[in-house]
Amino acid sequence: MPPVDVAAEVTSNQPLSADYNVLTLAAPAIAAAAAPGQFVMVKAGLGHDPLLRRPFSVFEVLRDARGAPTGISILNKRIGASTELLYAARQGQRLACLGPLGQPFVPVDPPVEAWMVAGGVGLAPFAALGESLSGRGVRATLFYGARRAAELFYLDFFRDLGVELVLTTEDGTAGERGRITVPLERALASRALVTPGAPPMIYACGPEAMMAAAAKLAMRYHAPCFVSMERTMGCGLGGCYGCVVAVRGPHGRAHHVRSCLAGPVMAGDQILWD
Amino acid sequence: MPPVDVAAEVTSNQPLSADYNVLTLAAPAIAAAAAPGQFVMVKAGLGHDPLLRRPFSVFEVLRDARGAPTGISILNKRIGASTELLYAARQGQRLACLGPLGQPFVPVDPPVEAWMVAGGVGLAPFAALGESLSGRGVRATLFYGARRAAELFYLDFFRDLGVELVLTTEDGTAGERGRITVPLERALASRALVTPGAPPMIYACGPEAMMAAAAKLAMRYHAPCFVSMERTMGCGLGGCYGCVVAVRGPHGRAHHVRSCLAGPVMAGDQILWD
Amino acid sequence: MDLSVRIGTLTLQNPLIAASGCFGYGVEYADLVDLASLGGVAVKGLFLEEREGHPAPRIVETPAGMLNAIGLQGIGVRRFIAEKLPELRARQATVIVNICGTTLDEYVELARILSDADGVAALELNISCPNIKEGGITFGCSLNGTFDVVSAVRKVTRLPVVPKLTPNVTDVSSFARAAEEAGADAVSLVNTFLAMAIDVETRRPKLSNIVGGLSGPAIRPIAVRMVYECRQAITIPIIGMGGIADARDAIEFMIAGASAVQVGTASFVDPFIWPKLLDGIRSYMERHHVARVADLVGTVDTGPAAPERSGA
Amino acid sequence: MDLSVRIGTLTLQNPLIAASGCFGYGVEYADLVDLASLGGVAVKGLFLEEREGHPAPRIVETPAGMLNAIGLQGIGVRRFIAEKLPELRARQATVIVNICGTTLDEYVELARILSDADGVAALELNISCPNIKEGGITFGCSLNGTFDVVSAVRKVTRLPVVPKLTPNVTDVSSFARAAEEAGADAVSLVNTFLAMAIDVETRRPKLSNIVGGLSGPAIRPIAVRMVYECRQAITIPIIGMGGIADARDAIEFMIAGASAVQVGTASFVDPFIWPKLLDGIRSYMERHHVARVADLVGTVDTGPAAPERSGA
Ligand SMILES: Cc1cc2nc3c(=O)[nH]c(=O)nc-3n(C[C@H](O)[C@H](O)[C@H](O)COP(=O)(O)OP(=O)(O)OC[C@H]3O[C@@H](n4cnc5c(N)ncnc54)[C@H](O)[C@@H]3O)c2cc1C
Ligand SMILES: Cc1cc2nc3c(=O)[nH]c(=O)nc-3n(C[C@H](O)[C@H](O)[C@H](O)COP(=O)(O)OP(=O)(O)OC[C@H]3O[C@@H](n4cnc5c(N)ncnc54)[C@H](O)[C@@H]3O)c2cc1C
Ligand SMILES: Cc1cc2nc3c(=O)[nH]c(=O)nc-3n(C[C@H](O)[C@H](O)[C@H](O)COP(=O)(O)O)c2cc1C
Ligand SMILES: Cc1cc2nc3c(=O)[nH]c(=O)nc-3n(C[C@H](O)[C@H](O)[C@H](O)COP(=O)(O)O)c2cc1C
Ligand code: FES
Ligand code: FES
Repeated sequence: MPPVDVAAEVTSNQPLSADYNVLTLAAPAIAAAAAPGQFVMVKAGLGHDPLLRRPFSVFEVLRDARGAPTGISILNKRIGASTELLYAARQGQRLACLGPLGQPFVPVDPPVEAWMVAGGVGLAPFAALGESLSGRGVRATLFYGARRAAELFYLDFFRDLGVELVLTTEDGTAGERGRITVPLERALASRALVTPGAPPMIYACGPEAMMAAAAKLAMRYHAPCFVSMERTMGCGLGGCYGCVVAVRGPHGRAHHVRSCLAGPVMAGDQILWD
Repeated sequence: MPPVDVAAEVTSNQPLSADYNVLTLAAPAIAAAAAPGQFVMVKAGLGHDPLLRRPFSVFEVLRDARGAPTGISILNKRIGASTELLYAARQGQRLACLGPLGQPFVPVDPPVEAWMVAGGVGLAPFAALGESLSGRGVRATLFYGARRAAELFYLDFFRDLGVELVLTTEDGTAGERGRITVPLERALASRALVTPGAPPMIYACGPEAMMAAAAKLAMRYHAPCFVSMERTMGCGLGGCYGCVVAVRGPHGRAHHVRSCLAGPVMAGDQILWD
Repeated sequence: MDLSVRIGTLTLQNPLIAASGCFGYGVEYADLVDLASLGGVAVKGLFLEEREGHPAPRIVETPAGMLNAIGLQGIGVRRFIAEKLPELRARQATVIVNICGTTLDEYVELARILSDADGVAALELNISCPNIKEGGITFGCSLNGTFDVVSAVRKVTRLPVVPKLTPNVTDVSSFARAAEEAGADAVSLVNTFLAMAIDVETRRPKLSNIVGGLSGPAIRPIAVRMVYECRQAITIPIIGMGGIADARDAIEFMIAGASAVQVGTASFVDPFIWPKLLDGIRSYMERHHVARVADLVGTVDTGPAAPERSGA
Repeated sequence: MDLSVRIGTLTLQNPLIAASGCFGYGVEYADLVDLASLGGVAVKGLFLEEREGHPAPRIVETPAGMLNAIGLQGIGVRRFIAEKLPELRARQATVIVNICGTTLDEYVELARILSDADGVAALELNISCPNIKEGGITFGCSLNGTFDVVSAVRKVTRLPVVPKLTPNVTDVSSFARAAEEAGADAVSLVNTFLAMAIDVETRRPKLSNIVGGLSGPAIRPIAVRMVYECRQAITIPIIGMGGIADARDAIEFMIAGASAVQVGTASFVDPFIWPKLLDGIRSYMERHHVARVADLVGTVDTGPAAPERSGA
């Protein structure tokens, strides 16, 4: 189905911290079509400043009492002009929202296990993915790192889905102190000892350095790995060639692919991490 | 007192029609200093589009129960980007508001009568002026023209002040059909017959053609006349020279004066109407 | 109501063209936009060969505009003809191919190859890409270069030839004149403005290519002025662009002197902009009793009203 | 923390200058802004004689920018010296006088008169006003003209001479070089971009003068690029401007190569912007351990990171 553009009503705006909030948007058509890992392009503000839409992962797919899709939510982190406006969005306001766009995560089925690796706002695609995995009966773990305990969100949501949690914070206020790739590596190593030949599927989203580390660990331990790449996007539709990621090309050369079409979810071992 | 810049909270937004609304702004310092006919420069929206502030007449000076000034209101007519945003402003929002600025109306005292001539949103300076005149015991009349009955606002407000009303609408849905300068001329003519030598003070605000007509009528009947000129303003402070009005210069030549400093209220007989 | 526009021997059904580099090869939008309903589709700039372009970051937003330094990534003319043109033809798109060369010979060869291909309506000569040294900008910034490339291409094709001019010059109208003298059927203007943004935290340019091209509403008033200047200098049609974001903007360009317009950046913000633009133009024409869109072109009224204009 | 900036023999206490034409004669702001706290005040462009300028409308807003065609209304140099300079001196403003002539002789005479006046810190030669034919733009768009006017003024004054360059040229850095060779102490850039807006309902230009100059955030990326280019071409200081609206923007210009900056349009939006800019620069310097603001100038790091930069 081609993406649709909806003047989506903001049905709620839930602040999670001084920088993070969750916006729920009424957009049944997008909700009905969205798969975990896909994104929407949202226009914040009227007028030409800010000008372009911004990409946001589909965080949750919202449903009514009978299970019919009614909208989506996005997990927003305030870092600049558009995310500032979305942080301050008010209920009743309408936001142009185009989607769903891009390649979703490739799902797995039992007995393969799924390990989600999230850094900061990189949690965004994993609420929907976690739900989908739990629906398929896949055993899932969320490795989730943030700066501090107060920036670890939705933990109960994942617990309720039966997702195991491995947490780190930079300041040590929750979980292990340090980077999330440290427990990830430990887990991969110990698993390789215990059940060699049955690697988990790794899904990663977060800062590029984190994803690169996760992808390289996955390669080292022969685990498949998909990452959700973040690039500045002009159009989200393949029109501008602004969002490219360098991948291994046909003849071993670097090749630029548009992450809005070929991604944002891409195989970690295909990317030329620099 | 130099003007002040206030991050004024919108304390209410009262729509009057599909295009007009009244915004009340918490701005005690501006309210305390403002005189009828002065204006404020308001920034609508965040970001750089729209970019510049926009000038608005001080409509009402708001006071608390003990009469202390608490803020001002502006009468806003939606015609473009900024006035659109101000039409949609929400209670609790803050707007940068600089003022009071410019030359106010020169007041009169009894027995001189005051005739205010308003066209459309040109009503804006006359609520405050009407109040001030009524406080001075001046007999006042408001000649007020609009497109249709539904765009004649605040009539009871003026009636309560004891201001006499002469109304016209373009479509004849209230008052006389046609232009407000028609009854104005009639009134000037009949008054000149009845009480020659005691002309009223004429204050005019509205479309430039209306003000030019009023100023010329005033000259013909030897009545003093002040008009509130409308020019696109860059700064409101004399910095940009964007807002000039051509007046009779020292040697009979055209001279450009900045309407933000020398106006917006200017003597009608000094202006070179084209 | 007649919305048609003539560019040399070509008649566009309406004046709205998707701007080169802002609409992929057109096929990306085939399921979203009725390609046959557009006046034209200017496809992404093509070299003879495939190119990978610049690394990311390639775009950065600026006030009411954006910078891009894509570096003309592209599949090359042969793959374009084999892989994209058939679908464009099937969708009945009016295809304007934007071509870029390093040398005069490359432009000529591109023009030859595309003239033999089925379904190409016109050639837009990109001699104005600010992002790469080889993208013809050496031609586009020299009057002789502009003249030479246009006349060389003119000799080898019957397709309408439309050089696309750079705004990064002192007097764009002299370039329009050189293009006209060399036999161009129309000129396109403007390409993007050479510009730059620096991340003050890292002190590094925000684009991998250091500099890039500014497009979007920010540049519209400069582009309108250039169209107005060129309208007075040449008689061939002008395809105007630069920051058009609604029907009023498109009409502004036409009144300034553009026979047709291209829309780029604004179609990123709203990919469904095309029918809105067309409706807006139609209702403007109704409201103002304009029977043919061509009757709007260059009608800006600079007449009386400003006695002191020369600066008293 | 050292915020001082050297322009020839002149030391500004900080890099923030009110841009010419955007701050009246300075005295208009004397009760709002502590004039002594600014690095400098560039007053409105002055001719020898009084001028009435263009009729209204003189300004029109555009996306993230504005057009102006004031037409250099002004009181002339003698009234300026008699009526404005004393107050500026009393307020301890560092006064940069922006001068405009129709002929070379006029620039020379203006420079002579102002060199004899008490309280003038520097001369900014406006050879770039896009709004009037006589405003020196004929000098500013020709390399010889630029060289001639700068060297003529240089001969008659000991004040720092700062020609203000137009961005409406193909290669601004060649003009910066011409200015340097002619003995300029610094160059200012950019003046506004020649631009235009049309009211589609009336089909008339929105400015009485038809065309005007574009300023404001819209132009910032182009202006930053020009500062960056000039920094590589000359060794004298650059005073950068064009769309600066906050401390980050000001720092961006300095990193690109500007020793000092001017702010115009943004001071219309926020007349109280000056202390905010200064605080922002100070806290940036603290955060980044920059002891002297001069250490920021031209430090843009275009180093490694972009292997495919030349356009593979
Ligand atoms: C597929 C995809 C999904 C995303 N999902 C989410 C999500 O669910 N929640 C969320 O909060 N964010 C998400 N993002 C990131 C989000 O799009 C950016 O945070 C947003 O564009 C910033 O806009 P802004 O106007 O607030 O900041 P800007 O003012 O545009 O930028 C602020 C600063 O951040 C830098 N910057 C902006 N965008 C990017 C970028 N994409 N990559 C690197 N640096 C950048 C700018 O250069 C600037 O320095 C996603 C991005 C992509 C590509
Ligand atoms: C001293 C003064 C007091 C004012 N008081 C009020 C008031 O109390 N209430 C009120 O509603 N308005 C008032 N105005 C007018 C108000 O400032 C304009 O309506 C406003 O600037 C329009 O902004 P916008 O962004 O909505 O429209 P824009 O998008 O800026 O403009 C929309 C259209 O209107 C034209 N336009 C904009 N401003 C003007 C102007 N000043 N003169 C002529 N044409 C213009 C534009 O060219 C454009 O075609 C006053 C103006 C002045 C100078
Ligand atoms: C991302 C991007 C890529 C572009 N690529 C090309 C191109 O390949 N060839 C070309 O002639 N112009 C190219 N342009 C310029 C546009 O066609 C157009 O001239 C310019 O963007 C101004 O129009 P706009 O403001 O509507 O975008 C590109 C512009 C953008 C934004
Ligand atoms: C209303 C207005 C008047 C101006 N007048 C002059 C002038 O007299 N002399 C001059 O050199 N520049 C003049 N300029 C240009 C500014 O000094 C400055 O170069 C330009 O506006 C870019 O800076 P900004 O974007 O911060 O405004 C004027 C600009 C504006 C907006
Ligand atoms: S965002 Fe435009 S091509 Fe991907
Ligand atoms: S509005 Fe700037 S001088 Fe009057």
